[in-house]
Amino acid sequence: MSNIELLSFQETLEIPYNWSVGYLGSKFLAAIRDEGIFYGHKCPSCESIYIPPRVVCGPCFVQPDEWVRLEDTGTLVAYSIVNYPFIDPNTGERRPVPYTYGYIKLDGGATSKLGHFINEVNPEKLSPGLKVQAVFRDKSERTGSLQHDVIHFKII
Amino acid sequence: MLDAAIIGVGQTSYEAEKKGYNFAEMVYEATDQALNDAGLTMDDIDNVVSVSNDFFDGRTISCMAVMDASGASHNDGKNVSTVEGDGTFGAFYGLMRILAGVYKTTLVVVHSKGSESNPSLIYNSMFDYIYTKSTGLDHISSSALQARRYMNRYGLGEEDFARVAVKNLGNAQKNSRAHRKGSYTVSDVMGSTMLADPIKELDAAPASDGAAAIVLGHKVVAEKLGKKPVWVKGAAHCCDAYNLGDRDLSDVNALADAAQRAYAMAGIEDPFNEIDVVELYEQFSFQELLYLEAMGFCRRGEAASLLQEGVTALSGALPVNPSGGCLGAHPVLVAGMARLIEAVLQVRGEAGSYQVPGAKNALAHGVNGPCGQSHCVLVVGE
Amino acid sequence: MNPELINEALVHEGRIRMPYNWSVGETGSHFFHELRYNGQIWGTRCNQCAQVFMPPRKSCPQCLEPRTTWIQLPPEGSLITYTVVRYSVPDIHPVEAPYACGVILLDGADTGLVHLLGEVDFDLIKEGMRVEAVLEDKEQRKGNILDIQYFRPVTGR
Amino acid sequence: MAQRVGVIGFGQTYHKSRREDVNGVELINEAVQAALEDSGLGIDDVDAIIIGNMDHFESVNYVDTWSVDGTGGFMKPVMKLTTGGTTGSTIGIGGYFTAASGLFDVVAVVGWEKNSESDTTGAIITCSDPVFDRFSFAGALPGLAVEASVYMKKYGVTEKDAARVAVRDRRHAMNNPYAQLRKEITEEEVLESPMLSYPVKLLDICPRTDGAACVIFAGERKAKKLSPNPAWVWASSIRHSYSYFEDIEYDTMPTLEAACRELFSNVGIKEPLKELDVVELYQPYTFAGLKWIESMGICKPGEAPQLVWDGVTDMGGELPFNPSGGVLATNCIGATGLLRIGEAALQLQGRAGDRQVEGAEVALATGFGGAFWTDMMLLGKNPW
Repeated sequence: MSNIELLSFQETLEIPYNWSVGYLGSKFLAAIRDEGIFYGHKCPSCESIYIPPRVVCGPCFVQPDEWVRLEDTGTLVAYSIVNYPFIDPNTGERRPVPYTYGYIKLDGGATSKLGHFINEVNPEKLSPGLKVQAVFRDKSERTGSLQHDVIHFKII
Repeated sequence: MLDAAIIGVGQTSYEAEKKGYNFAEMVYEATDQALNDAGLTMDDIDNVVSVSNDFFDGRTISCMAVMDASGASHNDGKNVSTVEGDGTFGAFYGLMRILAGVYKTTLVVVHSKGSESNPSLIYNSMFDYIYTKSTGLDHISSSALQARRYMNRYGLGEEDFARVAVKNLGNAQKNSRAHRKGSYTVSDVMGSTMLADPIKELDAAPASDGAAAIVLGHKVVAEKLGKKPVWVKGAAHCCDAYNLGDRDLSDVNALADAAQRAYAMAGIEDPFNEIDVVELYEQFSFQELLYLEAMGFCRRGEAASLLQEGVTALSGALPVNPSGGCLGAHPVLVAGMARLIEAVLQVRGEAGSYQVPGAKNALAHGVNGPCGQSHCVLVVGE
Repeated sequence: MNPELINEALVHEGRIRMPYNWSVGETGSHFFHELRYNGQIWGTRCNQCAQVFMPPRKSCPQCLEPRTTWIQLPPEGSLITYTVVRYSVPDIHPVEAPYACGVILLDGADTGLVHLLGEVDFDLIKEGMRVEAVLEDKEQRKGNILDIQYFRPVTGR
Repeated sequence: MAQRVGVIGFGQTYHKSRREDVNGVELINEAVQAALEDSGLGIDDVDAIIIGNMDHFESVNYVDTWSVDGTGGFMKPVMKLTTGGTTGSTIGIGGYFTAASGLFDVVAVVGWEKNSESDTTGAIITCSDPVFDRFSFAGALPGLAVEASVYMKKYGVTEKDAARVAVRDRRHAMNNPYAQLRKEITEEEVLESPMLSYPVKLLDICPRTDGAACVIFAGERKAKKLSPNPAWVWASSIRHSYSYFEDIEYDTMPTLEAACRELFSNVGIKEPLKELDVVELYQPYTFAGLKWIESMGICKPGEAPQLVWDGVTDMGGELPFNPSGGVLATNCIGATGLLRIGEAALQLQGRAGDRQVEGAEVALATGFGGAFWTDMMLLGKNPW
């Protein structure tokens, strides 16, 4: 029993999913796709304006009932320059780095933040509080995907 | 009897594909219903148990999707935990939190969407990656091994199983939430596509989408708060050996153990005569017979005769799955909770066109793992 | 709910695709070593309850006794149960459907092994039938459970 | 009938970056065997089992049923709980409720992970929302880095202050024979270690580990018979608020604050620095060892660095943190929170060996995970 090779089994597993965006998220993404507009979802109780929209305001347990048009500009609240290697579970391959993703508070009253790419990986040029703006893909190419239809946010 | 009651229930409809709804939207619908049913608001709930499966949801920490929708984020947050397993296990954990004397009102929510992936791949992931996974087993082929063993041991025929499907799909016609239903004949079932001998398409539960929720209340609040408390009289769960070859698949010892302990707790000595209606988890038609025997409603190998004699029909002495059971709708995880909710509705007398007249005690059952490895049994009553 | 909002239901198509690297452990590695290089099948016997487990276990799965003894098992046994898989899921199926699989109780073992059945007429498979392991050619073996290609009916004896 | 609950046994594996010699089930079994031996029980004495891990680290579905050969769950009630990084603490709290319910007396709680079997960051990314987050989310580190940046800016805290926390915990780990990283480090080494995501460097964060832990809880009916000195569970609290990472407020730690408010008020603790004797904090990175202890009310906002530099949280200090070396030394994720509970119990039982805090009577164990979620369990030498 001694001196045998300790085995390990290597396998790449793949399970496909068709995640429902939901009726609220669909409206949000369709507005980006069709109009290039971000809509926030407002809680009538605490008046928080959520992105993405949600079926119920967590703290109030009241359903948001108003859609609020937000700007395509906003403030970079937090960001991270990702520069370490890891496997992207969307592909099973290494995700290309470096890239920067940020949490953006959209102008027009958003309470929660939107997460997306920022087209800058130089730490010298990034700081919290920067103004950023969404760069949309050409309307004819938009598909109703946040990742695809908004290419990234750029610093303005 | 335990010091806890189910005081509110809610279910979405169960469908092949709830394409317009994400997990949070389904869970909110069920939660809202359960609160309304109990006559409570989220302010009255002091803790939450969510139930979900990371593989079916395609998300590690799948509970994250429903923390707002279940009220776990309400005010500055509620004490919440997450069970990964059948909804009955979530109910069991919720029950323990109440019996521990720490909480008074537990909301238990459960969701699943069979439509969003390929169940065979997900079930294959429950088989051990060293000796078994690569032989390609999934829920259907593994259950077929169990069905064949059961047939051979007791001399049963495929028609015996088909009759379960006929009964349950027929019962499901009366249940507006059911997903698959219809007036089928034994020959319809026998003639449906063979999947893995002896299991045919109509012997197998469909993959469904849906969510469900219950509110459990401690005795000290249940009588005050709940409009119609249904008491948990007995509850137990048990897990058998993992490897299929470690078990005689026709024994289902874990279910027998869980049922006996639940009966003992409920003071039930003669389940056939003391339980008025059974809602059990039959992912495949044959399991209804196998599980009824394991739960002690008849002797081993005799459930097929009960069925044939009409004893388990809606109008029989022991109606089994009057709602249509899992063959009528099978959102994984939710399906066991649905059994519990149907049992509660029966005891309340609110099961509508599939009400079992005068039902006082009902049994609900849920399952985890391959070929019914782990079972949870709850006896509820007036 | 607010059905008027359901103007369309978007679906996000994706996947989880991840490489895994599972440790087999000493016990399993020993089993596959014997299978691959010596063409032998070994189980473990619990030193306490004396049950012989197939597949082998490092400790007894029932009484948790940590001491076990390796027992060589013959490549032959009887079929406990079986099915013929007639639907196709290429991502997980080791061979093209229809194919048969079953639980095989090797002689001398107390627990059965799930494996494929081959060289068999589907209509003639019977519970209790005698079967024997058909191994891959030695040079084709990889050190996993599919080094046993399948079990086939024992004939001519 | 409800009953009080004590910890009567604790077992863990030796922790390594990869355990090639055992598979997951065998790893689990090592911890279970160790806990049974520690408590002088056989598997037949165990009434119920709770197990937890994070599914996508090993890609095993239905771990509760898959693991029975290791847990000893054959013909016993087995339940799986899982909540991400908080899993270990969640199952510990689950074990407490299971025994407290009176339905069971002896409960074995098993947390485990074989983090070497997948890409940890890749697997963690699968916890993000597949529609809105997953394309950009990059695991646990960036969120922590943002939290650290905000905290540094707000109070003028330095990277060196954080490095002091790593030096402390790695020094403490020298006393723990089970810890994975047993090598002392200096502040300079932390500061010079590779920058991963500003301001967080390699030696500021936890490792990834193959390991398992088992804690045995017993209800009062049996606890006193089975153990000369159970460590008693006083109370627990959990906050898993937020559904989206974008909702997290990084300048405060609302789940930790809320969980502490509830926990401390339930047992009447007003001055945690004075009233607690030892804390096993689920501290995934160094800055948490500063900012979060402020959120817990151990000191005032901005004062944690001074407290830590003064040695208050060192072994021998007024309130030692992480005598085991904590998460910075060992991080088998599904077991990490449970290790905190097991270590807290050892302290109260006076069985912590070289890492014993003299005279410990009240111990706090915490869990962290999900979207900045918090679990807490408070234990005492005497029943509450």
